[in-house]
Amino acid sequence: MNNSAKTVFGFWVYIMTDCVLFASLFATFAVLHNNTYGGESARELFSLPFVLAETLILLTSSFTCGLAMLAAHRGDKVKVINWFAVTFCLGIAFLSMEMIEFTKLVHEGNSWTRSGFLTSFFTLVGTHGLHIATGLLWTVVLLVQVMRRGLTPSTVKRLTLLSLFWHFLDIVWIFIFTIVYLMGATSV
Amino acid sequence: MNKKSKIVIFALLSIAALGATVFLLRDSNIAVLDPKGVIAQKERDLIVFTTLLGLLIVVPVFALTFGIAWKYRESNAKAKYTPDWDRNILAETIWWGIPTIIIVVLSVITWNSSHELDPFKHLASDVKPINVQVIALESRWLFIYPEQRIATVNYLQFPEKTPINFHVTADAAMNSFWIPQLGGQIYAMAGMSTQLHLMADEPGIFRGSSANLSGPQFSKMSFVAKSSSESDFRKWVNGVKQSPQQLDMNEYAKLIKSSTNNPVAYYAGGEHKLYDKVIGKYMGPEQEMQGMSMYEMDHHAN
Amino acid sequence: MLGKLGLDAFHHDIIVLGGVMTMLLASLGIIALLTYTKRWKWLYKNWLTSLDPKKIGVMYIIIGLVMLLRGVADTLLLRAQQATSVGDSTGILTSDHFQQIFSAHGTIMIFFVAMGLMFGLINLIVPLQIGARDVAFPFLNSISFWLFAAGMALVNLSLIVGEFSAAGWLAYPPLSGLQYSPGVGVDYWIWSLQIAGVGSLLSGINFFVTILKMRAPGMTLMKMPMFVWSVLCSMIMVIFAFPILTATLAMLSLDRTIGTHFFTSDFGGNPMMYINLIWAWGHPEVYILVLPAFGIFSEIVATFSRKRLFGYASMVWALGAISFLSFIVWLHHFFTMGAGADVNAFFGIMTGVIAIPTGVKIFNWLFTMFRGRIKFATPMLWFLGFVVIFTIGGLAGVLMSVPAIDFQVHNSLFLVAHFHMMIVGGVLFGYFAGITYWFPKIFGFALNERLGKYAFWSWIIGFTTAFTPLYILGLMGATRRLDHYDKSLGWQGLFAVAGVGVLIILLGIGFQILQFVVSIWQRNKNLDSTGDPWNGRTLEWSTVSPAPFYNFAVTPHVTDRDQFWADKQAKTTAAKPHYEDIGMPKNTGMGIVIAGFAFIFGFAVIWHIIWLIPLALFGIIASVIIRSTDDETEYTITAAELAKLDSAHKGQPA
Amino acid sequence: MNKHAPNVVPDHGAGQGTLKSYATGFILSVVVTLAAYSLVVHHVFTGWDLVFALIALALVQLLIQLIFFLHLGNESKPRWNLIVFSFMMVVVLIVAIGTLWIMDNLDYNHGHTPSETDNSIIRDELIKP
Repeated sequence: MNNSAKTVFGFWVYIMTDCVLFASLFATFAVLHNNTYGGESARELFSLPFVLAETLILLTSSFTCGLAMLAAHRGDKVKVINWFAVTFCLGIAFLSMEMIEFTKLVHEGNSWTRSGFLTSFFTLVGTHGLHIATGLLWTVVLLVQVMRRGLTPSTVKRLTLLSLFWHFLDIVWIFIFTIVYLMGATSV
Repeated sequence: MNKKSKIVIFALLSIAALGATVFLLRDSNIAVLDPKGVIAQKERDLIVFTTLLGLLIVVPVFALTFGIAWKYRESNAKAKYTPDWDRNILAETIWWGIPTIIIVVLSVITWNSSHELDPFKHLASDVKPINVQVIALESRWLFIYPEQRIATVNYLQFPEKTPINFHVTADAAMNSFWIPQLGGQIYAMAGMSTQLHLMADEPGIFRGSSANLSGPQFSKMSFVAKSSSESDFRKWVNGVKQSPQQLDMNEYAKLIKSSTNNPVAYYAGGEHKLYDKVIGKYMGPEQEMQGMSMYEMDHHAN
Repeated sequence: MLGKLGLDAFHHDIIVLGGVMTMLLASLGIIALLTYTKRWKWLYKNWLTSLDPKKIGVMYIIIGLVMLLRGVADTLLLRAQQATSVGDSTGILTSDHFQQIFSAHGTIMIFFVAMGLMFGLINLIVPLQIGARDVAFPFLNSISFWLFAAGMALVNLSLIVGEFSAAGWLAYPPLSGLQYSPGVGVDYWIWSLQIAGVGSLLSGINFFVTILKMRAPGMTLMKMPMFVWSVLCSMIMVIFAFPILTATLAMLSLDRTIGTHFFTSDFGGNPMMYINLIWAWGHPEVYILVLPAFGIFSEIVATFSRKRLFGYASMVWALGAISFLSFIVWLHHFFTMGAGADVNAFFGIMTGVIAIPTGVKIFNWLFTMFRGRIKFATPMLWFLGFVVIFTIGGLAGVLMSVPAIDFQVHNSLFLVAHFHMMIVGGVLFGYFAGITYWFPKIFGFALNERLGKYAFWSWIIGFTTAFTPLYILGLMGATRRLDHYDKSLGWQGLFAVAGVGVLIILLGIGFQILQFVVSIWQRNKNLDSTGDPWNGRTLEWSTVSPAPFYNFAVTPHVTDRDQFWADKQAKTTAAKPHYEDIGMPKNTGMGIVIAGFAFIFGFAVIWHIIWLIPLALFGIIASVIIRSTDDETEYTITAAELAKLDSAHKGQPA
Repeated sequence: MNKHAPNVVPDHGAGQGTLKSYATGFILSVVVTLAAYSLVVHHVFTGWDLVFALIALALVQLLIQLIFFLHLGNESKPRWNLIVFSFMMVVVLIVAIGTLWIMDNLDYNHGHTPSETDNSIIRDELIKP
């Protein structure tokens, strides 16, 4: 059993625990989503085209992240840096759009203190955003390492972990997109 | 000290402990095992039956534990010793099987009793039930009798052999409404209305309390529940109706202030939709009480 | 500048002051002793920064035992209050203080005693039993431990600075919400659990990977010792249950700090959701604690009966069934919340079903003893005590699995008696047995048997005296957590008896302390020169005692479930060992640094010291990044060095 | 540092992708996303039908990402990644469905006032209190 496989497996298990954490938040959202306390509901608050754009950006970033990993396995340092830089920019774009949405909601008086529904919305989506931010910081740290040390077994191992993390966030977002936004637009 | 004297001392100690227990319990009331209402009665019977069912396993386990431990002690060279004997399909089937059978029996009991003794289930009776709305406050219980148009604090009276429909809520942290001699408890939660259906079989005075930690005054959340004859109950209601105090919203506002001193109090009339309003406090701006109160419903029905 | 922290946070009544003084004096004593014997450097280099799981395990156990003292001291106050606060007398404590004490008691006993002893024993024994030199992630292990220590420090700090939660060990809202608990007590509760909980989660991942990926060659899953199996199941539950705790605590904390409405009664929050979530974690948690204890008993019964464990496959299946079922019974903690009969009945039946695999385990242990040669050493006594108490407690549990019965005993002292029988009789007795059993492997000498037996008898008599009255009190209608009741109820005598029980338990703890002192003092009398003091069966007994930091000079090969026993039976003379270079992790203080920042972070959030929060957070992130850029975390012991070390260990004079 | 050609990079246990798998995954996931989106904006279904359609599409999307991006099931044996993932899904489903079942039941029973509770019982169970 080599060290690297152990680490990747351990990280995979960590991702599983994070899934359970998100599941708790999703369950809470599902329970609270109708409790608007007289405020506006998801249907009135969210703009679907805007969220679709966010979704496509994140999907693309997941793809570019995959391309970066292909380059890493080929040992192509320049491509690794370039593709991760693209991934990073897409991530920043996604996070900025989320910030714009949050700011707008808060300015309209629909902050997390408004109702149980908005509480669970901000927490679920915000937790995902926090993970994205962590991923971005991690990307920067790893890019610096790759630039300074090149593609050593240990940097490639860390890039593998990062890519797992990034794909996982993509999956979580799919469920946020479906459950929070798309289903929010229905009346059930 | 040799082994024999150790055993003698242990036996004496056990007997002493048993004696002390009996002595301490000589005139106390084991409420759950001394039911005065149909629900508590059935729950007591369930406890007894399930205990006996469980003893079917527990007694053999104890016998085997001590029997085996004694027989196969290291010093007993005569006992059989089979160091590599580690499986026996028949034996293992038995102890997967027998507990399974017992649990299947228990499951049937669980399923049936959960439905039969569901606290939300109305009790079958020829007598017209009496409605009581229960509000747990920060240091006391408020009981509203919507049909009688009276309310009491920390004192509950009802006629015997009459089903009582409790609607239970809280204007405080979560409590649990429990009168052990009449039947099991239900949580009292702000903004929500739970139900409990009980009935007393005979007149008597019972202790009720909150079973769930609800703040600094938790230990003081006990009340008297009195079951009386129908005529005594009516007399009592008429007496309460003479009370000078009315439970309007002002009076209620005074009542919900936490207090360390919780005397019994009686109110005649007042805000008749109080229970709904207390729940509505937590329900948000758009939830003005649309439903009618129990009181109104009954009048419409007449 | 300091948020809510002011001088009044240090205002205490006389009893708390007593506790504070005891704690401060004890700490000062230790500091003085360390300084006097010039042991600071030794402590730091050999222990605090060590990544050796055995050393981390010992530190876990020390914290667990010290916290046990505090938890039991709390009990003494609780029972003293309940025995005196009757009728006109208000007893020795205010109700707020009383409530803080039982909240702290539950929190400390579960999170810092039971979890501490559990992870301690796992750290000590799992790598040895699977024939590994280390855990999968040694540094993560150190972080886990120090996060646990940081959580423990926060709980105890609440005694000195501010107050602790008065909302019970699981802090149900709305009582634990800002409206009813405006003080810092609940925040202390949240953050000590959150920090320790993250530590536990990381440990769960670590040992899960360790067991799956680091077993000695030849050790298939079905050849693992039963303790390893039980830990594997327990860690799976940690992995899947603890994130729920993390999320739930985070939500409660957001409710209290930034005004969200998850669990408030108004604004569309739902307090029932908290109760639902916390038990979705809480129920697996009790099985997380008890499974390793089951594993320990499996090892002990086989060893002291000198017989193979009966029904190994049954045991494994039973563990699996218990783990799975433990995830579908959580509603039985709130049958009385008013879900429908179908829901209650479903969860009630599932709860009853857990009794089946648990019963199977007990029968398998009994048949391991059957036709064995049973030696009644202290660990075996703990096992017999466990069978008696756990079976009675289990019967009470089966009673309460029937919703209609639960309505009558829920939240009464009957419930309290039940879960103490499970957690003390099951979990704690198991860990005591484990500590006695494996002590010689870690320290090289055995514990004094006579004092161990005195401790056992005091515990079991005290425990019965303390908890039998509670069953009766519960049936009398006495609810838990009462700080006062009417004289006419006739409860006082039973409460007094329960108090006497606590005193007898205290006597037992006194014997245990004496046992440690005497055993260390007379260690030359009980020296374990063979590495195999109990005629053991599994790999940990095949290496020397105390186990060297590299565990095994040569990685063992496994062909049998009881490998070491089989080796002894075969009487094969060991071939000349073939040594290879091995890599061991270097010591590091980064675990302490990261947990230290986590501690500061928790403290800052508790007291609303706004500026400190980002600083502490930055500290954590920066430390993690710095550590992650360090590629030189291991050093190599060459085959030659290893050979020298090994012969030195083996050649030690007896 | 070109010595890290594909077969030199240490085996991580997890499977590795190819350009083809990533591209396929990307295109499929975009298609599924757009499908879900248009179901909603074009009101193809309504009510619970729509909800079930959306959940089905989200699960398809999950599979696509697991297979093409995370290469689940492609790792070396024993497939611990897949086993742990399955365990996780079981727990998540238990917790999520259990929670919704319990909370729905509680909400139903705790109808906010006596009158509402009784009305709903009359309505749903066609019985008189």
